[in-house]
Amino acid sequence: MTDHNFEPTIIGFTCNWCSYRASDLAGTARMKYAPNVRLIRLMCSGRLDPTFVLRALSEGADGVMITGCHPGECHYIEQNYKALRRFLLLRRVLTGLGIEPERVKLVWASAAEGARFASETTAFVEEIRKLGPLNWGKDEGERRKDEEGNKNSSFIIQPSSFEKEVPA
Amino acid sequence: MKKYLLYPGCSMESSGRAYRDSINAIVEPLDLHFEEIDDWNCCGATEYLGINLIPAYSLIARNLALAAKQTHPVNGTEGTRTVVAPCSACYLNLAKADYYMQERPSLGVKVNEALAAGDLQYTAGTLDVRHLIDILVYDVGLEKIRSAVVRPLHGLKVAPYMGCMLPRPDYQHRWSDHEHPTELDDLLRALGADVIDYPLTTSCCGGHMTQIGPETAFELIRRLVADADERDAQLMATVCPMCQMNVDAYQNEMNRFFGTDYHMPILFFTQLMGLAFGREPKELGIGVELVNSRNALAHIGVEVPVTQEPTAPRKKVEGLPMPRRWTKHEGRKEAVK
Amino acid sequence: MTEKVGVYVCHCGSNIAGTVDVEDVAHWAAEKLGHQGVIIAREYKFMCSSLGQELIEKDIKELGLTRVVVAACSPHLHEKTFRIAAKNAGLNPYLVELASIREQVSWVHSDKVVATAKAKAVVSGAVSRAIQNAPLEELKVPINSNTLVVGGGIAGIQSALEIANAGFHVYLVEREPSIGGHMAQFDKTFPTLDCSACILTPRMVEAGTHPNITLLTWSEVTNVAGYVGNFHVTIKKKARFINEELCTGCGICQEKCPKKVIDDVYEAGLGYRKAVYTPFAQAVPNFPVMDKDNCTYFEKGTCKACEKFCPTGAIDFNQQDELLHIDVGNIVLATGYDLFDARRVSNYGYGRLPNVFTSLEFERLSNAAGPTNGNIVLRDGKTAPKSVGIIHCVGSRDRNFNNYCSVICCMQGLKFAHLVHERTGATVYNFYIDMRTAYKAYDEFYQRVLEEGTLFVRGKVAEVTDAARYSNEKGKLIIQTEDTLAGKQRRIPVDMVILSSGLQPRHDAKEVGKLFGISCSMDGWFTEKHPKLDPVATMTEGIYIVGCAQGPKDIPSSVAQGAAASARVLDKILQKEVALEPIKATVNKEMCSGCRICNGLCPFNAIGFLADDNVSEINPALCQGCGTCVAACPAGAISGTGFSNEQIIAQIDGLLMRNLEPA
Amino acid sequence: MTVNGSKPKFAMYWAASCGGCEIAVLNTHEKILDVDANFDVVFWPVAMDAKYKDVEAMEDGSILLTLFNGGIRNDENEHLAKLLRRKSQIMVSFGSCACEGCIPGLANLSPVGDIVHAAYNTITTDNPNEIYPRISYDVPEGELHIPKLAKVLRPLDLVVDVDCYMPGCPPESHQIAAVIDLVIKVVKGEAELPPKGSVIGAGDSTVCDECPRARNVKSIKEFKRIQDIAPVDPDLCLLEQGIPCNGPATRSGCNARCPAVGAQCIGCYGPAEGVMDYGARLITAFSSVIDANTTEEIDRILDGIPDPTGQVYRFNLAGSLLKANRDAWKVK
Amino acid sequence: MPQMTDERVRAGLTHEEDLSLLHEVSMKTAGVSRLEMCIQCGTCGGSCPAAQDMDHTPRMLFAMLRAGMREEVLRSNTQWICVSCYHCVVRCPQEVHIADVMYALKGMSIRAKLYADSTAPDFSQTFIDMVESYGRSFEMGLASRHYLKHFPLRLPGMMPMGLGMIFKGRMALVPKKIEQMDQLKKILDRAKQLEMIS
Repeated sequence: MTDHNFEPTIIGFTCNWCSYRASDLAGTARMKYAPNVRLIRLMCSGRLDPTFVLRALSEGADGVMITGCHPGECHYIEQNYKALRRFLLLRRVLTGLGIEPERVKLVWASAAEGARFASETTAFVEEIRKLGPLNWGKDEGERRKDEEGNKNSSFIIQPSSFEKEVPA
Repeated sequence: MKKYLLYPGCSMESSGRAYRDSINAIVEPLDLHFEEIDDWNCCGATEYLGINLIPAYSLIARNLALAAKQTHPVNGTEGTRTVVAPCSACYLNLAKADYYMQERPSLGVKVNEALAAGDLQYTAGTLDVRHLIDILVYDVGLEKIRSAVVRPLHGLKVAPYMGCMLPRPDYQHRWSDHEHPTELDDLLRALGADVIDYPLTTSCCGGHMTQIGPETAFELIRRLVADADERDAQLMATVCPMCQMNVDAYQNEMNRFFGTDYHMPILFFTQLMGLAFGREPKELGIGVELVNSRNALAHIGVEVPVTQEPTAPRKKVEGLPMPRRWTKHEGRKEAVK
Repeated sequence: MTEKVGVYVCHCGSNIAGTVDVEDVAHWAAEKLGHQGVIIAREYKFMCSSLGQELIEKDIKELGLTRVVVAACSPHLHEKTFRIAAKNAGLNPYLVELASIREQVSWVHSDKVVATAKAKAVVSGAVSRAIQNAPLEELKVPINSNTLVVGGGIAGIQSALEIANAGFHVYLVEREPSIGGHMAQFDKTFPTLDCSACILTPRMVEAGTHPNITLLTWSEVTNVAGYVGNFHVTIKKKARFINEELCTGCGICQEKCPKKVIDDVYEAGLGYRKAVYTPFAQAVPNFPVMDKDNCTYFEKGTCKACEKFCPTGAIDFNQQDELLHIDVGNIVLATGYDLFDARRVSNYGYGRLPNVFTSLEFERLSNAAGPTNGNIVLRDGKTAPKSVGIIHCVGSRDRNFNNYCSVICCMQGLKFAHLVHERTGATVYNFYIDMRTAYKAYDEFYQRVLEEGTLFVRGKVAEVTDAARYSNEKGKLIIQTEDTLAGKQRRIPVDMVILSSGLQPRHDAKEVGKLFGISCSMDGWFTEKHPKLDPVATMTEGIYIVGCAQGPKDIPSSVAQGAAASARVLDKILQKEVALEPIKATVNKEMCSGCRICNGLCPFNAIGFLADDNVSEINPALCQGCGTCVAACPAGAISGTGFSNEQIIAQIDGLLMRNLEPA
Repeated sequence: MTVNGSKPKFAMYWAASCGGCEIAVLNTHEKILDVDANFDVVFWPVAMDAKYKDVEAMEDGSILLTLFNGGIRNDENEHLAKLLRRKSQIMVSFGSCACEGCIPGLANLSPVGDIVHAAYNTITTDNPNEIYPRISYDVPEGELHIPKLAKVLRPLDLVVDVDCYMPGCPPESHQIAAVIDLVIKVVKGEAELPPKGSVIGAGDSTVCDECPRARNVKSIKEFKRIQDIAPVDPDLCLLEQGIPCNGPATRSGCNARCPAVGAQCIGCYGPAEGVMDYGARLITAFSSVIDANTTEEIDRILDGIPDPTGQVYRFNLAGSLLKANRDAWKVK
Repeated sequence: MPQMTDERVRAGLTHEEDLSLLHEVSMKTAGVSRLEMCIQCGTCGGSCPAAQDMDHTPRMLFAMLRAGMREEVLRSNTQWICVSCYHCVVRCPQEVHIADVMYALKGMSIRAKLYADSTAPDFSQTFIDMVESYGRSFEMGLASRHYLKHFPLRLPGMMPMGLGMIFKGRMALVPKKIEQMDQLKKILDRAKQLEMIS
């Protein structure tokens, strides 16, 4: 069920030439969209290092939106294809890590598509809202459904006892 | 042996029986195996779509769901995901349902909800819906067909009539062209027939208008028959039972309506294939047409010198050169792009 | 804490302050980001005003700020403004960071609480990022004053002449044997009906004889290296099999050549040329070329008729392709268009029905120097048509083919109507969707053609057929359409149909774009830097696009663009040097292990490989700063200025408010 | 460095790992004699008998050097890690398990309950009554305990402070020998220990640096498993042949042992200097060589890597950003 | 539908603009209709083989849809004359799914009972009845029932053809029924419910 009280936090990566300008255009046109996305400007979607996505997710983002120029329209000729290739492999790896691949979305938006930028943003926020919060950074065991099937919890030490000892 | 799932369609059991007989006669020489979809139902033709959207597509989708169940190999037979429909209207309905269920997912969801009431389900895109002539030209290949010919149709002037629902709307880009496809021409030529340039090859036969607005239909039939006649065709070849029915069964009605006297027999292309493969007219259902083809078929079997295939432009051109003709190859390439 | 950060929150009148509590944002930044180094946070009505800028400059000087964060509008608007302010105060301009709280916050959200919270996050991200910013210096490179113009159509000719007349050298490269382009094929030009050859030929001759222009026809650019100011270009001069030193252009070789070939280029397939030929009488240069693929000698080893008859011994069957290497500072691309292949619209019957012609075919048909000497006749070569239908928008404004409007077809259709009317007296129909006759004297031309009695039918033609339905249609081409203004379907029998075919990007535009490092739009035209304010420049510094290479346009616009690009080139040449954005990638050679994964990623060929050291290297002048290689380096050996990993990671953490506690 | 006239003390411990690290130390052959000659080995369960209580009794900081291998999977591992940290002056995170989790770290993909369940209920386990061992058991001599499992495996430096990291599965013997030499020199005052947090016994670049194979600009249409290619070009970069080789992202130091003999690098030396997440580097490396522009085609090519997560995080999962919420290497 | 005001009627305005019409038709079209993209070029009207018998060309019908002329549109015979030849569909420069829009209009016309001539809707209904009772179409029953009702005078003229078809074995005298008729019924019943909801 969708938790309507849950406000997702989303990091958006935008291309300086298209999607960042599309967001500017959405602003100039006073289009209203969901406030949950915080944007980072890159020069190109090709600059998107998967580390950024992993970092965002590990530091509390519930989703990551990657935006770039439409295929064939890259300001740097073809680097958005490289972003696409990376994105597709990244999603597979995230799936393997137990993260819903829908949490990372790739959107093509040209500098003229302010409306599209706004609607895609809002749609993505809703998708993430449906998925619920991403609790990385919390203990792995808590996230998983291990509690129920686990008859031997005595085996397992509680996370609270698991603090790093810092030398005085 | 290549296996396909067969969706015969209702006409095959009655008005289009000759089509079915002639198909049965050609599968063996071409090494094809058609497995009929169990308990298939009517596709609704063009009627159901005009009344109710979801029931219409559910009706069609039941066939797709049944077919999808039969895609897997059974008892050592080969598996297949290709459904063959020899009737153009059936082909279009099945192909379109599959396509629209993908194009508009909400339709797919509702149709599946309806199917669930009958414990069925269908995932759009599971099947490949294709028409018989598509299989013959692109899977079997003209080469194989040509090599099966024992009685070339030399001297028989045939107007190739594709009809409209086969090459259009063609969401899957299967045909060389929407307006002047060459598949039927090529196939008939492979049988040795003299194929006339028939610009109305994809014009409409009137469809169900013979039933609800005969005057409209008669005019459409007239155009087809008159142009074929004008171009000295002895026979029309068709790929669709509805087209065959309209042009054949209503030709006399049409003649009476316009005060004309056309006699243009129309046969299924598979009947002509059967003849070329040396089968007897009777086993191909020849003779059940209302506009009989006796005179036209008298031309076959008679020793006629090999006629040159009309590859050159129709009218001899002096003066300015013509542009290169649009080839099928280019057509498909463009279409796929 | 090493950096001293100043945060400046702009009200932008009520643009920001109306939705964001700017005072709260400023107080919050000073309080919560103090440990990050924020020593001052101010809000002000208009930060971009001179008073606002002075405020920042004063703080930089008095408080010794080392980083400045301005929370205001989009960086695309005022980043430059604040960078200059910082520079004036002695701070490296790249240490200024903009946080967009107008376009990204106040204008797109309505809830003040939510908007204020988001503004804080955006500021927090900017502060974290700013701390990681590094001072950068712009790179200055000298400009080579030579220019390369690719394509010898009217746009390219114009561009070359402008630069050459200003006293700088131009290399004009043309793929065909002669310059002139499509314009040389036309008979008349709309709307004035000037003779095309009369106005074009003098320009061609001028370009051919200009002391500052090196004309390279029958040549193609095969490689482009380098960057603005310093391009190294390789040009393949295809073998002409004619010694240009010896050839006088007398034309005897073509006269004697026994091999007739359909001329698909200049005659649009409607006429013939010889295997050795100049495409047309006024060709510049006037040397013929030998078409190796069709020459009997090359095919069978005998003939050599041309060699026997050449009075100067200029035929040279042993000539080889030649590679020229030139250095230029700027490049103008004027590569033109291809005509839409009308055979694709099979319902119009081109290629199947003899008397359906394309626009280019008709241009040749109506041209006095064309295959029929200007007689407008059917394909039998003799019969004059009594009725002609001209179909607009063939392959244009059609999602089945090209979505865009080809711009010239309406006027071209009108021109054809006039010519047919004038030369044959035939009845002329024009079938159109919308008449687009914008620009000076164009609509007047429409009026004139109306006056001449041309019949206009508003309706996109459904089909052209030879299947006669009624007796008056026998032997004719029937144009079937809906007359949308009458609301009725019509069948109009005519003798001749002319398809006003649209324009398409050159079939090899994508490859050419790649060669020069520029991109194509969805439709395939070269992409300009800005569709309105910078229509002849491209995203790649030093590369300009003019004429139809940029999009469909008519002759006056092509000429205007040719001249415009020249002005931009001259501006660059006269500046003598150019500053490059300092957003660049660099390879840390210690960490690079030469895996060469980055080598294939750069479309600008900025990444080279030093085999001896087994490391990759980036040429900073070629690097456009996209950062793809930075993101791709598996060893983490490539770093990018302006958008470093540290900056972006810091911004992520900042946006997620992970920087509120001291580390 | 406090030596106090006597030989400095040396300890080595084996937590959640396979024991290969210990074998690697012994693989230094006669170099091990140098250890004996220069150190007083006070604790090394695999080589000598010593009790935990003996260590507990030692003075804090009295051991000069501890090589700690293995990740922290249970409370015993944790106790020993903290204990040895207190007693040691130099704590070396030794081997891939201690540094970044290694193979045992892949267990972090599954909830710990599942792991226990799997261990006692596989199809090869004859345990019809689902009997699990008890955590404690009273015997006449007192209560016996077995260690409790932690919910995830953590690299050593998430539990205690670490002075140096020495990667590898196991660290190459020649690198161990070099480190032993270095420490001896340090003890003798002839050299300085590298700054805290440094990686020792490894290079700064990646495996490609040491790989003898020829490399060109890469562009592949297909990923294949090495056994599916016949023959593998013996001189050409494996990635160029479509084999997902982890070499480009893996720290050098092993002399490219695997690719040199025709097997792809699997990444045991972990990320190169300064890299925040090892898997991300491999994701971008593999995707960068794909020659396709449509989602369908790219997906088809990626299907050639059947387990992408295992491929890019085989050794590094517990040390990755998402699975341990920390930088892979705490450097700089 | 909004009520006409007296002064508008006096001014000669005959219809109230029903701007929901276009959207409604779009929603009832099987695929994505793209109806709003029509540029009124007339390709459809020009292509239509039956345009001569239509009240309005398809293009005009689309203009009327936009103008919100609900009654006039649903009363038009255009959708009923459409022969589904798809010429307009493949030629349309805006890729409007014209044939499917026609199907949607037929359904709306039936529901609103606005069709001028009952021949076509009756034929469809008869056809569907056959399919719903047997699972297959039954040409003999269909043709006889339909002609009897709508073209009784033509029936004698059609007799030779009908007899010919029967004589040549091309018309079955008894319907063929599919085996799982109950399953098909369940599916269609559920589908009809869904149609009502949507």
